[in-house]
Amino acid sequence: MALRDERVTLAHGGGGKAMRDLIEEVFTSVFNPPGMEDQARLSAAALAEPGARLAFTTDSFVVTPLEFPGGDIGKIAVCGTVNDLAVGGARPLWLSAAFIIEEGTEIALLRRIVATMAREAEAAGVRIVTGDTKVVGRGGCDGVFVTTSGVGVIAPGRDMGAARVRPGDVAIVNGVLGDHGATILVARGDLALSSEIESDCASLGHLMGAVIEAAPDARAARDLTRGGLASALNEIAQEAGCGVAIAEDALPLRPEVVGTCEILGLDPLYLANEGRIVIFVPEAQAEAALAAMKAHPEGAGAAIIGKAVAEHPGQVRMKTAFGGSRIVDMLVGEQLPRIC
Amino acid sequence: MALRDERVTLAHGGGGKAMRDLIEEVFTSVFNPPGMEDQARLSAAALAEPGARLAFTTDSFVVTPLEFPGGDIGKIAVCGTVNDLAVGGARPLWLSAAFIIEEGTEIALLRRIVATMAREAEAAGVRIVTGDTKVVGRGGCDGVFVTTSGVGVIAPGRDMGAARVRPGDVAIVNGVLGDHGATILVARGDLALSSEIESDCASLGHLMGAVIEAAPDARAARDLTRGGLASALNEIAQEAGCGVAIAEDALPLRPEVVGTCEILGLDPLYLANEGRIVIFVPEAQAEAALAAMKAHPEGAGAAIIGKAVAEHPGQVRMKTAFGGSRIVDMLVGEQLPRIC
Amino acid sequence: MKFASEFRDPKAAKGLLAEIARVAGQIGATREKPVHIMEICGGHTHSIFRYGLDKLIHEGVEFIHGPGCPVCVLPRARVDECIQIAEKPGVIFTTFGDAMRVPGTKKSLLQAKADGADIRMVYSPLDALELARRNPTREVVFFGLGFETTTPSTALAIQQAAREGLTNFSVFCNHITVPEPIKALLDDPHMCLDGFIGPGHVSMVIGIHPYDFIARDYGKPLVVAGFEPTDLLQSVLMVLTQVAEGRAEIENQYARVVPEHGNKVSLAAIADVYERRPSFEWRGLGEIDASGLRIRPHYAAFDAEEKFGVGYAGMRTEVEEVEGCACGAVMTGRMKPVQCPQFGKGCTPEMPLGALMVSSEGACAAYWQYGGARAAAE
Amino acid sequence: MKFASEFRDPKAAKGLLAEIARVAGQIGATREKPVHIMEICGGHTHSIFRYGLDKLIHEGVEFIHGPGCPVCVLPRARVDECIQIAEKPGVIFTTFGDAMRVPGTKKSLLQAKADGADIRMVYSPLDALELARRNPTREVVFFGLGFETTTPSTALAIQQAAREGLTNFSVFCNHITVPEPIKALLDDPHMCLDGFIGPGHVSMVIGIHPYDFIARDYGKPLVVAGFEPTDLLQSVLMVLTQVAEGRAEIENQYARVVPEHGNKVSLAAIADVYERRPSFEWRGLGEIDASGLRIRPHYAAFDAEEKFGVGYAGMRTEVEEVEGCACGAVMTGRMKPVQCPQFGKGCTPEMPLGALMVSSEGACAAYWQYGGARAAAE
Amino acid sequence: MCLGIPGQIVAITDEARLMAMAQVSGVRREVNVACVAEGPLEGLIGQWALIHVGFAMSLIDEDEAAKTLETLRDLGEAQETLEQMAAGDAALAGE
Amino acid sequence: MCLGIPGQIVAITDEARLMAMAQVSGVRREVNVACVAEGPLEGLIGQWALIHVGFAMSLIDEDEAAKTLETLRDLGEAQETLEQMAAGDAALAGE
Ligand code: SF4
Ligand code: SF4
Ligand SMILES: [Mg+2]
Ligand SMILES: [Mg+2]
Ligand SMILES: [Mg+2]
Ligand SMILES: [Mg+2]
Ligand SMILES: [Mg+2]
Ligand SMILES: [Mg+2]
Ligand SMILES: [Mg+2]
Ligand SMILES: [Mg+2]
Ligand SMILES: [Mg+2]
Ligand SMILES: [Mg+2]
Repeated sequence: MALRDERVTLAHGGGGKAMRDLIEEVFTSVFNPPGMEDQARLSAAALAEPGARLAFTTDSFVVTPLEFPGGDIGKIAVCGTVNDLAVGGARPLWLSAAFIIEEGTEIALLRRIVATMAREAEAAGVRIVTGDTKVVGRGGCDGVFVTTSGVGVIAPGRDMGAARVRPGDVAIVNGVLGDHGATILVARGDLALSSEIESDCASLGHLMGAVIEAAPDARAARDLTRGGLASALNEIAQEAGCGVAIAEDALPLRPEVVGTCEILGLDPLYLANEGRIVIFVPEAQAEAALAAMKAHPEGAGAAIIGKAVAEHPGQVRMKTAFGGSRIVDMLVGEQLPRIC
Repeated sequence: MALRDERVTLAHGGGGKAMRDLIEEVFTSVFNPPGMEDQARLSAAALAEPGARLAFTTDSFVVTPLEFPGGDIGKIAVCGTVNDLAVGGARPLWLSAAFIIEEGTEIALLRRIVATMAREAEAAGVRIVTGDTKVVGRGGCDGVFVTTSGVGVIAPGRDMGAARVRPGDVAIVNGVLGDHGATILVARGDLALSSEIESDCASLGHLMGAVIEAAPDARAARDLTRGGLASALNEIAQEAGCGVAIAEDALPLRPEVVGTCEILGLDPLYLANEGRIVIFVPEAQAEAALAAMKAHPEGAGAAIIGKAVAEHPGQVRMKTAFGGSRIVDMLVGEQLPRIC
Repeated sequence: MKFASEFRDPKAAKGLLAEIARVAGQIGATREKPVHIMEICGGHTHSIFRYGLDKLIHEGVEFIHGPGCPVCVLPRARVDECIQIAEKPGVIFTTFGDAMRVPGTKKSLLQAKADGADIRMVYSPLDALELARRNPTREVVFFGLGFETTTPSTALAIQQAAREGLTNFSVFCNHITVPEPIKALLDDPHMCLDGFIGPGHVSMVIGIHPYDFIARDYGKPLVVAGFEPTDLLQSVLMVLTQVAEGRAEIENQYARVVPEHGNKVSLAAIADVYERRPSFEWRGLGEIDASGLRIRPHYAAFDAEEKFGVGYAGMRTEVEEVEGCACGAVMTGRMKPVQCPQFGKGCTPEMPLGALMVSSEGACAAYWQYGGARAAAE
Repeated sequence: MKFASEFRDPKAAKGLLAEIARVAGQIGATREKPVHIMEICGGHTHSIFRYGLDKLIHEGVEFIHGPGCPVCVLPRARVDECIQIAEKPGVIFTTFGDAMRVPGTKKSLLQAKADGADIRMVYSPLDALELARRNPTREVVFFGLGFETTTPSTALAIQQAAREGLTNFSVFCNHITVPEPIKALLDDPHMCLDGFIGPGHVSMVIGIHPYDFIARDYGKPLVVAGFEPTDLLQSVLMVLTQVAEGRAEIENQYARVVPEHGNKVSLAAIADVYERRPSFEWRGLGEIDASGLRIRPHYAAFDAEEKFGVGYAGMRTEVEEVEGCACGAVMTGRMKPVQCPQFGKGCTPEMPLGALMVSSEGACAAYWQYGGARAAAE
Repeated sequence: MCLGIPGQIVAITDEARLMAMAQVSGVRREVNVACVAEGPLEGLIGQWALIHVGFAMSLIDEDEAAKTLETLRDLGEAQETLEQMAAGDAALAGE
Repeated sequence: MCLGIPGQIVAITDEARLMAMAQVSGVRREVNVACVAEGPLEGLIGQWALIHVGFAMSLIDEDEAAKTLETLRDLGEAQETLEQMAAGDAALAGE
C-alpha cells in the first residue's frame, strides 16, 4: 500500500513512483492485464479462421455526474464499446481503457469506477488488457474521462450494416427508451428534478449473439446512444436509402421518462440510451428475433417499433398515437430544455 | 460545406446534424475510415500466420499547448501509439482516434490537428480506421484531448520485454534527450522562457523495424515518454532484476536542453521525449544496432549510453562526467522547477 | 399523465374531426377558399405538427401560424445585447434553453458560450436566484423572456430577490404581451383571418377579457385553447361554429386551467414589478406600441438594462432585418412557409435566416421538422 | 555553459583530490577520526551527491550537511498557514516549485491545489507581480521563501508593486538568514565541526564579512564557495589548509561572483522592505533568535500575514515536531541520515517525515536519491 | 409558447418561501406556489396545478376538466355510432 | 540552496523597469537588472551575470574566474605530471 493519498495530485501523473503506485494499486491490480509491457500481446487464434475479420472501435466517455443511478462512467465505458462491437456483428474480445483524471479526484471514486469496469467486463466476457492514465490540473477536465477501445472478431460471412436494410425489414428495440438520458438529466442536479429512473446502461454482446442466432439474416443494428432512437433510425434510413416508418404507440416508454420530457419540453426519441439497440431483421425472422430478445434479461422489454419502407427514402416517419403522422428528423444540435 | 461555425459549440456534440457535419467534414473526410459503421472491419490476414500475436495499446494525450515547435497533439497522439506498438516488437497496423473537444475550440485548429495525424499516420505506415468525438462545456477539458489506441502484429517468435534484459546487454538511445520536454516547458509560456528547441516527436516504427533486423536478439525497448530516460531505465532494471549502468558523458544532450534544465533546476534525464527510445541488445549486436539506427533519419543522433550489469539489481547508476557515480532513481512525482 | 393523456384520445378526435368537417362544409370552406384560423401561440403550432393535425383536419380549414413564440420574435439586436451583458467579466448569464440558438447579428448565445461567456441554462428563474445566492461575488443575470405566462415568474423572482436584499441578481427583461401584436395584425390591410385560437397559458394569467376588443372592434371570434390535440380540435370547432352562426365572441375551451379573470397573484406581481414600454421591437413585425414590459424604477436595482446600460437604457443599435426574409408575410398569413424563397435554402434550422426557423415553435421550423415540406425543398 | 562547465573539469578535480588527500593525511584525518566540514548550503549538498564527491574525496574528510535549504527548514505550521491563505476565496497563491511538496500538518500545497486552491508555480516573484497586474479582481500572494540570495528579489518586487500602486499583491514572507543558525549550531554543546563551506550565492548578496564571528569568536575556518564540483573541492582544500596551518579565517573561493562586501542594491532593497523578526521557527532546529525577516510596517499593505491575519500576525498554532525525527541531530552533524531510525522506513521522499527528506537539497533526500543508501534501507 | 404541464402538489417544502414539491409522472421538482396559495399551504397537497418554469400558475379545475372530457366523449361516441351505421349501411349495400 | 546560473545579458527590454534579456545556452528569459545596473543599461549588454529567480544578482568578474581556472589548471597539470611520473616508475619497476 504505497498509495496513501486520498486524492489524485499532479504527482500521480508525473511518470514517477507516485504514478506507478497509482497505476499498480488502482488499475492493474484490478484489471490484471497480461504481461508487464505497455502493450497487450494477445493470441491471434480467435482471428485465424479464414474470412474472419477484426472489428475495432473506440469511444470517449465524459458523463456528468460520474456516478448516477444504475451505473457510473466505468460501466458505460465498458458497455458502450462492447455494444459498438456487438451491433456490428462482432464478438467482443478485448478492451483498452485510458483514463484522464482531474487533479483532486478522490482515489476512492477511481477505485469504484475501476471495480465497476472489471465487473462489467467480466459479465460481458471481455478482458481489459491495456490502459493508460493521465492527470490534468484542476479545471483541466471534468473529474474523469474514460476512453475505451475494443477489438472483436466478426465470424466469416457475417456482414451487418445499415446499407443492407431493405424495405419490409422489421425494426425491434430491446427495451424502454430514454432511461439513461432522463437519468442523467435528473442526476446532474442543475434542473432540480428528482425521480426513481435508473440508467439502462448494459452490455449487449450476449443479447446480440442470441438475436443473431435467432435471426441469422439480421441486417443491421445500432446502439441508441447520443441522439437516441431518432438519430439511429435516420442514419439507417439514409445509409440504406429507404424510409423507416414507426408507430408512436409501439414505442416502449417509462412514464417517468415521459414526465421528464414533458417538464423540459424534450422528445424522448432523442434521449440517449446506454443499453438499448435497434435491430433490423427480415420480416420472416422478426418474431424469432423478438423472442430471442425477450428471453434475455436485457431484452425483457423488447418491442417491434416499425419497419423499413420503400416510401420516403432517407426519412423516418412516425404514425402518432393520435392518428396523425410526422417526420422524425435528426436534431440540429443537442436537445435543450424549453419553456415554449 | 454544412459546417459554417468557426468554433465548436455544444451542438457539435449533441448527436444531431451539427455533430454529423463536424465528424464528416473535419474527421472522416480526412482519415477516410473503411466503411460507414461505428467500428472498423479489418482483414485479419496479417494476423493469420501461426504464432503471430496481436499487440494492442492505448494512450490519452493531454499536452498544453496543443501546438508547439516541432509538432502538435495530433502528431504525438499518432507517434506515441505507433511507438508503444513498435517498442514491443510489433508492426503497427491500425489506430483508433477519440477526441474530447472543449466548447469554443477553433475548428481550424481541429483541422490542423487532424491533418497532422493523417500525415503522420501515412508516414508511419498505419491507418486511422475508427474514431469518436465528444464535446464538453467550457472548462470541461483543456482544448482538445486525443486518445489513440493501436493494433499491431508481432511476428511469430518475436518476444521483446524488459524481463529479457541480461547483464552485458548494451543500452542504445536513438538521439538527443529531453527536446520534447524542454520544448513544452518553454512553449507553455508561464515560465517566460524562449529558445529554438523543437520537440523530438517522431514515429519510430520503421526505425524499430530496422534495428530489429540488424539486432534480431534485441531484448527490450522502451519509449522515453513521461519520466524520461531515468524512468524507463528504472523500469527495465526492476523488471529484468539486473542493474543498469550509464555514463553521463555518453548521454546525447542539446545545449539548450541543458540550459533550460540549469535555469529551472531540472534534470534532463527525467524530461519527456516523444521520439526517443532506449533499446537493449546483446553486446555482440550492439554495433549493428547502432549502425542501423544511425542510418535512419530518426536515429542520426543515436548513441550507446550504458549497459545492463549484474551489480545493484533493480537500480540505475550513472558515472558522472566528473568521475563520480550516483544513483539515478525514479522520481516521486513530476519534476518541479526549483530555486534551490 | 393525468389531465394530459385524456385529451389525446383518438376516438374523441374522430368525433371532433367529423364535426369540424360538417361545420366547414356548412360554411362552404374548401381547399381553394379555406377558413383562415390563426393559432397565435407557438405552443399550438408545435402541437399541430407534433400530432399531425394539419393533415387530419378538413381541407377547408387552414392554420395560420401566429407570432406567439417569444424566441422567434426576439429581434437580433436584443440577442446582441444579451451577449454584450453575458460577456462582461464576472457575469453569469442564465437563460431558458430555447434562447440558446437564436442568432444575433454576429452570434448566438450558444456561440458566445463557446467563445467563453459564462452562460448557463436554467429551468426556472428560481434557479437563477439560487445561483445568485451561491455566487455572491458574481453578477447573475436572468434573461427574462416570454409572454404573460412567464412574466409572473420573473416578477416573483425579483420580488423575492428584493426581500432577500440580493444585490447581484438582475433580469434582462424581454417580456412581451399578446394582445398588442394581434391588434397590429388586425390593423394590417393584408389581414385575411377569420378567427383565432388564443394561447391558453397566457389567459391562465390574464384571463380571457383582454381579447374582448377582437370580437367587439374587429368582429372576429377567438377561442382560448389548451395544448392537447383534442383541445385544439375542439377550439377549431368552436371558432367554426361561431363563424357558421355569425357570432364573434371570446370563448374559453380551456376552462380547466383558465379562470375567466386570470390569476390575481400573478397580475399583482406583474403590476408591481413591470410597466409598459412605449414600444418594443418584434422580429419580423417591427416596433409595436406598448407591446413590451420593462422593470419599474423602484426595482431598477434588478434591471440588467439599467445596471449594464444596454438596450433601451443604452445606445440601441438599429439592426436591419435580414434580406429576403418573409417572416412578416408568414406571420400575417399572407404566405405559407414553403412559399418563402429562402425556405430550406438560405434558411434552415441549422442556420436560420428568419425568426420562424429559429425555435421548434416557429412555423417554418415546424414545417421543416415535422411537416414533410423538407423533402421537396432539399 | 560558460562559467560553469569549465569548473567541472575532471583533470582539475584529480589535482584537487590529490591535494586534499595530501593535506588530510598531513593533519592525520582518517575514516575513524575524520575532519568534519559542514557545507551549510543545500545547493552544495546537492552538488556533492550529484557529482559523487562524497565517494571521490579522501576518507578522512566527512561532509556534514547543514541547514541551508529553505524548503527543508520550513516548519509545518508555516505550510499550514500558506494553505490557509491559498484556500481563501479569490486568492491566487504563487510559489516556487520547491515548496509544493513540503508537508504541512494535514497536507502539502500540492494536495491543497488538488483540493481546489488556486496555487500556481512561478519561476520568479516578477511572474507573480505580472499575475497581479493581469488579475486585478484576484488577490495574488507570493510565497517569499529563501535565504539572503532570494530576499532581494521579493524586496524589489514589493518596491515595484508599491511604485505601481498595485493593491492586490502581497508576499507571505518566510525569508531567513544564514549566520544566525550557524551561530546556534556553534553554540550547541554537541557541535563537532572543524570548518565550514559557506553558501556562495548568499555571500553574493551579503558579502563575506557577516561570517567574521565564526573565525573570530569560534576559531573555525569558513570558505565561501561556488557550486560547481571543482569549486567545492577547492573550498574543501582551502578549509583543510587553514586547519593544517592552524588558521581560522573567512576566505572567498567564489570571487568571480562574490564581492567582498556583497551587493549594495540588494542590501538596500532588503533594508528598505524588511526588518528582523525577534525570532523565527526552523524545522528541526526550533526557534532561532533574529533568524527571520518580516515586512516593515510601511509596506504592510504588501504583507500577506497582515492582510490575512495569519502566522505571526494572527493566532500561531504550535505544531509539535514529528516524533522520531532525527533531523536536528543530522543537521548538527551528530548523526548521519542513514543512522536515523526513520530513514527509508517511516521517512522517504514519497512520504517525508522530517525536514531533510522533503526537498532534493535535503541531506536525507540526497542520500536517498543519489547516495545508494537506499538499497540497504529498503 | 409557454410550455405548461399538470403536476400534483405532494408536499410543502418551505412555508416561508411558498415552495412545494410537485410531481409529474413520478418526477418531482420544487415549485413556487405563490400564485395558487390561498389559505394554509397544506390545503394544496393533493391538488393538481399547471406548472410553468418552476411555478404553479393555476389550480386545475377538475370539474371543468370532467365537463370537457364529457363533451369529447359524447362527440367521440356519436361519431362511432355514425361510423358503425355507415359500416352497416355499406355491408347491407354489399360493398 | 539558491540555484543560480551564469547568463549573458543580450538586450535591454524595458529601461524604465530595469528589465533585460538574459541568455543561457541559447535559452532566453527576461530578468531584472536592478542589482547590477550602474550607469546606462546599454553597458550591460554582453556582460555575464549570475541569474537567480529572474534577477541578475551579480556581474561575473571574468578576471577572478580566469584566476580560479588558472589555479585549477596548475593543480590538474601538477597531478598529471605526478601520475605520469608514477606510471613511469611503475613501468620501470616492471609492474
Ligand atoms: S423560411 Fe426563414 S426567412 Fe422564410 S419566412 Fe420562414 S423563417 Fe422567415
Ligand atoms: S530520515 Fe527523515 S526523520 Fe530521519 S533525519 Fe532524515 S529527514 Fe529527519
Ligand atoms: Mg465507437
Ligand atoms: Mg459508441
Ligand atoms: Mg454506436
Ligand atoms: Mg501510457
Ligand atoms: Mg471543470
Ligand atoms: Mg500506451
Ligand atoms: Mg505511450
Ligand atoms: Mg510507452
Ligand atoms: Mg462514438
Ligand atoms: Mg480549462
